[in-house]
Amino acid sequence: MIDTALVQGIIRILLVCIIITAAYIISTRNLLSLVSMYSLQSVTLVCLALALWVLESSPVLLAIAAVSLVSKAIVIPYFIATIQEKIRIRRDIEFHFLSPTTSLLFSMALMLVVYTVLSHILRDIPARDNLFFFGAVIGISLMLMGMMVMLSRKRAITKVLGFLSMENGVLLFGMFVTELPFIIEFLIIIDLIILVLLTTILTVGIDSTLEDYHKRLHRFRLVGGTEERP
Amino acid sequence: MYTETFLIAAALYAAGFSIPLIWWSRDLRAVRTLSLSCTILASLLLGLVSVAVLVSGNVITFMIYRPLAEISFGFSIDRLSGFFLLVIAAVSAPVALYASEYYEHLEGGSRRNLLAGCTNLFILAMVLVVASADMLGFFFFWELMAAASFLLVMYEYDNPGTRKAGLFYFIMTQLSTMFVLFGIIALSFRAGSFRFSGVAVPADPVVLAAFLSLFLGFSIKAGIIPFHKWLPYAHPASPTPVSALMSGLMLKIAVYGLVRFLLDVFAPDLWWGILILLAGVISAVLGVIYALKEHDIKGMLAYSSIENIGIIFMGIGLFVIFSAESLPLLAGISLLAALFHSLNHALFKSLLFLTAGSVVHATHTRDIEHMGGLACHMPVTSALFFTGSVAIAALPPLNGFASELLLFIAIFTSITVVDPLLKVLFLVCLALFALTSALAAACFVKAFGSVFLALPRSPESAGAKEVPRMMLAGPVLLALACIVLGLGAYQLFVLAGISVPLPDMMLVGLLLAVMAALTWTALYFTASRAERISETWGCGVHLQEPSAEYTGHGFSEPLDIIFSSIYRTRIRNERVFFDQKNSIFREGTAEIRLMKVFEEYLYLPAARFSLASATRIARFQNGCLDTYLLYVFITVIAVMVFLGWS
Amino acid sequence: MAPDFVLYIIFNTLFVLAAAPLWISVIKKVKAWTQGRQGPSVFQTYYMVAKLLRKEVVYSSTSSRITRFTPLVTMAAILTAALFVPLIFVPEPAGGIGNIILFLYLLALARFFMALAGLDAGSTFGGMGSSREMSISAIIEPTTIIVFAALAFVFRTTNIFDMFARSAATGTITTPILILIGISLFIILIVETSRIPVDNPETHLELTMIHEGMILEQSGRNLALMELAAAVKLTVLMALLINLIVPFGLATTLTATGLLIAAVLFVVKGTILAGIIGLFESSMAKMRFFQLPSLFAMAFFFSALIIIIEVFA
Amino acid sequence: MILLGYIMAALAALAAIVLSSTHRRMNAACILHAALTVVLTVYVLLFQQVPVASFLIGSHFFFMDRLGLYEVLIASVIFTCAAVYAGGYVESLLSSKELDQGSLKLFYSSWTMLLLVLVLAFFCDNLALFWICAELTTILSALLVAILSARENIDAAIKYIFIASASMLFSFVGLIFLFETSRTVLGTGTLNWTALMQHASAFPAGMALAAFALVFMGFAAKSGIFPFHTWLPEAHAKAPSAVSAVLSAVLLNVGIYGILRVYAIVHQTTAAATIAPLLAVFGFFTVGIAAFSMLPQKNLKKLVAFSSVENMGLILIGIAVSTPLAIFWVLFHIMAHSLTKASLFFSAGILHRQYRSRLSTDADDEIRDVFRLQPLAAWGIIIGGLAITGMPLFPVFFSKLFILRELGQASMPALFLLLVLLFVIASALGYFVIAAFCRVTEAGASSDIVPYVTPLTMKIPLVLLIGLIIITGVVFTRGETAFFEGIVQELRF
Repeated sequence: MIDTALVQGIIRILLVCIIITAAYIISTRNLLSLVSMYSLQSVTLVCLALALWVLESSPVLLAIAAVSLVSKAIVIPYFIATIQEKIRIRRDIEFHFLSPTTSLLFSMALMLVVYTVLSHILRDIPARDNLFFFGAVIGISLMLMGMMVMLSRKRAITKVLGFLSMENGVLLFGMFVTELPFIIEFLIIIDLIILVLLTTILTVGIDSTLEDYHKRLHRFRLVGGTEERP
Repeated sequence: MYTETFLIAAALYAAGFSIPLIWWSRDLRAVRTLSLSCTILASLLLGLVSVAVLVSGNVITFMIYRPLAEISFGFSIDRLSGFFLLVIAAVSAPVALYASEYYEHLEGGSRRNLLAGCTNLFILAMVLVVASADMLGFFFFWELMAAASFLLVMYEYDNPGTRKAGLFYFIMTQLSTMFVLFGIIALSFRAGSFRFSGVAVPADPVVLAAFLSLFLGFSIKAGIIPFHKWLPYAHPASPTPVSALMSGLMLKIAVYGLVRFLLDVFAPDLWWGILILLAGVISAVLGVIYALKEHDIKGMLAYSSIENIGIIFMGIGLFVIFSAESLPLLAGISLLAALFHSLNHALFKSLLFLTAGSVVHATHTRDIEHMGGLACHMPVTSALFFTGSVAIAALPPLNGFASELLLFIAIFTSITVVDPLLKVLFLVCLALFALTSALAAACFVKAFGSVFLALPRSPESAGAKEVPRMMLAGPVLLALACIVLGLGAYQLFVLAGISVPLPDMMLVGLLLAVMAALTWTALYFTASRAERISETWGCGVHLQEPSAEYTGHGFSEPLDIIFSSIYRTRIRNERVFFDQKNSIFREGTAEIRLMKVFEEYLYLPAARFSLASATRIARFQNGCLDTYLLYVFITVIAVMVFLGWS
Repeated sequence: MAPDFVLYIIFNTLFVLAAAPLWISVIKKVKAWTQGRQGPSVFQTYYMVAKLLRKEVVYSSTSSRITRFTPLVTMAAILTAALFVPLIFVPEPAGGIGNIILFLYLLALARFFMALAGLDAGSTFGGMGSSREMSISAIIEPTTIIVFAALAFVFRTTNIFDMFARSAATGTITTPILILIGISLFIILIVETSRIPVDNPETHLELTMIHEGMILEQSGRNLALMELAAAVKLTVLMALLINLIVPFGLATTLTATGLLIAAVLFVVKGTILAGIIGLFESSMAKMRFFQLPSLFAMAFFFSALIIIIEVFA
Repeated sequence: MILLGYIMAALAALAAIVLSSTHRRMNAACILHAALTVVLTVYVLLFQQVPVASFLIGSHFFFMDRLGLYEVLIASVIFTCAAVYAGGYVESLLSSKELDQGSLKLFYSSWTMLLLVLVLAFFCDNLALFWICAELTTILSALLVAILSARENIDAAIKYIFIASASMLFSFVGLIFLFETSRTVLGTGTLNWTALMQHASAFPAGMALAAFALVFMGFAAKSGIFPFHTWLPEAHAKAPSAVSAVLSAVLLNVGIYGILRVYAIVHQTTAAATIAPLLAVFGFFTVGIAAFSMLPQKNLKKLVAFSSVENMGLILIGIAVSTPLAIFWVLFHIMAHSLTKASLFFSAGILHRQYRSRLSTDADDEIRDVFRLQPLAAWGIIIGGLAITGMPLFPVFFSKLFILRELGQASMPALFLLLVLLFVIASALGYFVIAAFCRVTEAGASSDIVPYVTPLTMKIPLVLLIGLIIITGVVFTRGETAFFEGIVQELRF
């Protein structure tokens, strides 16, 4: 079999890769590269699952890897890319609350916090491999970074990507901390796909940022279009 | 036997409530009459039960509904409850009689059915509050009473004044509910259940908090200053029978609550009594001072209610003080005074409200400056209002005097026994009490004088006609009750087996009658009987004009100036000049407005402050998804930090 | 009711009716003397009442039944109140007659009717009189009640009969504090009977008048009743003062000689008091209406002070 | 097998909707489905041994206990009423072109699916499965919110999805924690509630705390707890009123249900001492923010929505107190709130139809002449308002009273604070209703408002619900009490 230490080294590298993709997602303005970066992240996740499978040889991990590859690395990115074509948005320039640099710094701080917190919480769990702990920290951090993407970007479509990256974080965390029954994992993925489908469909209706049409709301009087108020 | 009678009475009220609901869309007089007949019948039965309880001293206890271990609707009618049931019965029957005619003259079509129904619900709720055996039932029906009365106040909802009244009433009611609920819950820990059972430790902070909050709650409901503001808004806005019920009965329910809790639950401290006494005195004096200045006839009566509630609270305060000083005899007299005054006030205030309603009905205005001269047009109403005025001005030999006299006697007697410091307090209270009752007399001279005497001051007033017979029948009963209770006060107490140091008012009345008869006889035989009708002598005035008469405002002007520090007027004076040096006057406006001190310095700032802070807090919801997600994010991090830290 | 008491009622009422008009004239006489005039006869008030009784009554066309009833009710109330203050003979109190608060409120009843009658005709003078009367009576009320409370405190009773009986038993004033109370009572008397400096009973058509303004519309027998009632009220209040401060000679048992002596003594004492009132009035000027509250406040603090001294002493 | 009955009914209704062409038929299918759900639930309650250990796919994924049945009963009753109501309401939406004819099928099939998913969610034994069902309810209900072809609806739906789903992800992390905890304690990991309940007392406190705190955040977002409530007033205000009623009366319960279940587990560990204050703090903030947001509120549906937030806060406080009596009354309050809130939204919906051109989104409502135009809805709002502020004869009175009492037992200052907040809320409601309902056109002036003829299908559910409210407020049967006590016992409080 393959050397455990080597696999662990690979896992470490992959984890760092994931963080790098997340950082890229936070800071990039180009939507198309955002989607492909998400796709890359998912692929990394799949690789991680495979690597873990090598370590633990649990069939569930393999199944997860397969499902994730199909759904997250192929179906969803493709779908989002199609939608993007439809609404003809290429860039998401505006940021809210956090500028890209701040978010990067902030996410580093967050990772530290998550590290402390998790080490505090997981002390009750019988000692696990240091690597697994590291994976859990990365998972939660990925979630929080995804959340930061959601709240700092204005376009709904970017928010969807943020959400997806959060979900990746959950998956990562789940893989490292424990192993859930496959049926659950599978259902979650199904659920996620529906969610993303719906959200992206809804965003089609919104060709501009959410803020913009707040200002224009009064134009959309439902009936009879009364006069506009100054 | 009594239980059944009571239940039948309650069922009749309930029937009176539901009958108009069943035919809610039929604008028929018969429906309302049927509903109000139920009220009258039920009140009669209730009166019987309460008299039986009062005379026999038996306690009627029964349980009607106990769905859960913690929830039970048990009733227990002891003498205290019986007394207040009597008050309710005595007032609601005449008021219903009056209403059966009055409601027909209101606008609103079939909405009047609802009015009649809710009137019944309101009375029923009050009856059940008084009869409830535990705090839970008390609070349940207390809330029901609040809800029913609120609906009644809002009857003329399309009137802008009603809107303000409803708002004030609703918010103050909720405030009262809040305090009462807090008190009840706090007590239920100490007592272990919702029963009215003794909590002996007055020093216990929970008991103390319970007392204070109950006191506040009842004060708000009773209209003690500074929580009185809803009264002068709600009473004028609501239909007359409703004002009569609210002023005559609902305020007494708050009094009942206070007395019930003080008697059965608390072992009061001395300073509790002082607190109640001071609250009473302040309300009494300020109430009557504001009443003097009011020229809305129902508003004036509302302020006068505040005054009378103040007097009742004084009695209760004295009761607590004397109990704490272990002077049981004086305590008994004070409590008796408070209770007796509750009954009396219920009677004469509903009498006054009903007759005032008749006047408003006849003249279509509530402003006493637009009335006048009604004594000739509405002789019976004027006689009834006069009876009420004499009673409320605490003049012998009517009932208002009898109860105030009891209170006077209690204070007079106590001065020889209590501590020096208490003596000084009592003297101050005594002086203010005397002032109150003298001002009340002035107030009702003004009211009766401006409404009924001299020349009519508006065409409506000149064309007023006496109201229909049913609208006289109710007040007549009340007036008779006032007279009987006044003259027979001593005998009634003897009959109830209570010895009080009250003068025999029957004798005084007799003496008055004899003196009047003798004088008349003497005049009949000695004096000239020639009479002539002529114009009023006006010092050479050509023709007497209504506009030249003394108005209500003019009447109270001297007192106005004397109490100017309390009234707080605001003077606005704007002048425009022709030149720049402000020496040639061109035009100007000036206004002297009476400030509503409590409203402007207490209620409105509080409302404004809470609205401003609410607007600030509502900015939290700014409609932007990013912000919302930020909240989530911050919370997540906070929770995580909390988890790592704990 | 004891026959004693019935006798007392008859006797007291007759005596007060007979004696009352005297003091009014006496005061007038004294005032005239001080002004260097001769003044009317001391029986002038009797003549006036007799003459008024023979005159016709004129009612205003705008007046209601209030005007018709008021003289009768006022007279009845004042006479009943007079029963509460034994002038020359103190029987056992019965049925609460003599209650000091009831006494006050009977006077208030009379005032209530008078004030209404003042408003009834719609004349400006009447209205002004009523308004002022009610205002003044309201603000003097705290003083009155404090003084009466002081009396009740000193005598440990709320019944005037008992007070008189106790002071009559000693013959002189029981405590020195009563002198101070007497001064307060005197102020109350001045206010209640509408005398200078509060009111001017002499004038009929000045803006200062109060009591006279209220009864301006009364005429004939009604005016006679009002005047008589005012006189009775004066007498009763004087009797209260006299029998508390200088009670000697007050009869406590029903004997003819005792009564006679008491009656004579009362007339003498009353004349002296009336003289004092006359002198007092002559030496004072009518006060501005809105300065009255400060006068009353003074009276109030004076009375309150008495009680506080008594309480803490 | 009963569960299959529920599923079959839903599928049949779904098929009927897909096949039918008229609005009337789709509506009828929905009504029938909901009514059938009611019947099934009542049948289970009356004739089956509860808890029914269930069995779909032969595993421990589903079961029926009293709490689940109770929630399903509430949900199905509300759905029945709302489906009837929707008949008239959607007709009106169609005629005013607010809803496309084409969306009709989508609307009704999501409606049916929503009920099915809700039923499944309440019958989940497996918490992860419950989580998935809860997620699905979010998606389906967001679809219902977004169904109107207006941007603001989409906006509201997106907010709902993002906030709820993002928070729910944390909730899932919490479930992973729980799973891991059970694995360390039991050897094999499980998320079955019944299994967890059995062994909960052995769980380490730190892990239990972390698991609960994370799970709580997700379900708090579902049930509109501060600061996750932000989606709630907007979604409730924008959605068609039939949907608002369902959102407020049923969907919020999903979150509370989840919190209750998980809390029942951690309640048995020592972590309860830390968690209860945490819950109480969230509860107080929720009530507080609701109170002060209601005060200056000018939009009726938002006001009612904030009132839901307040009630969720109250329920949370009740859970935090966690005495058996408190839980008893929390359960009662859940029902009381659902019924009352649904009736309020029904009334608000009628008013919305009446004043639709004026009652636009964020602008002030211009309600006037309401008693002349819509007397039933006006009375509905008044009665509902009185009911939700806890006036007697209505069920909220007792539940509120006893929750407050139990809270007072724990802390008097907290009780006072809560009472003050409740006072502010009642005042805000009163202020709004008085101000809005007293607005009338002068007798002489002509009003340009055309009365909206409220169809019977919108009136009947309203009247029915008000009747139901009064009955539940006054009548307490022994069976009902025993049932609630059974739930409390199941939850081991």
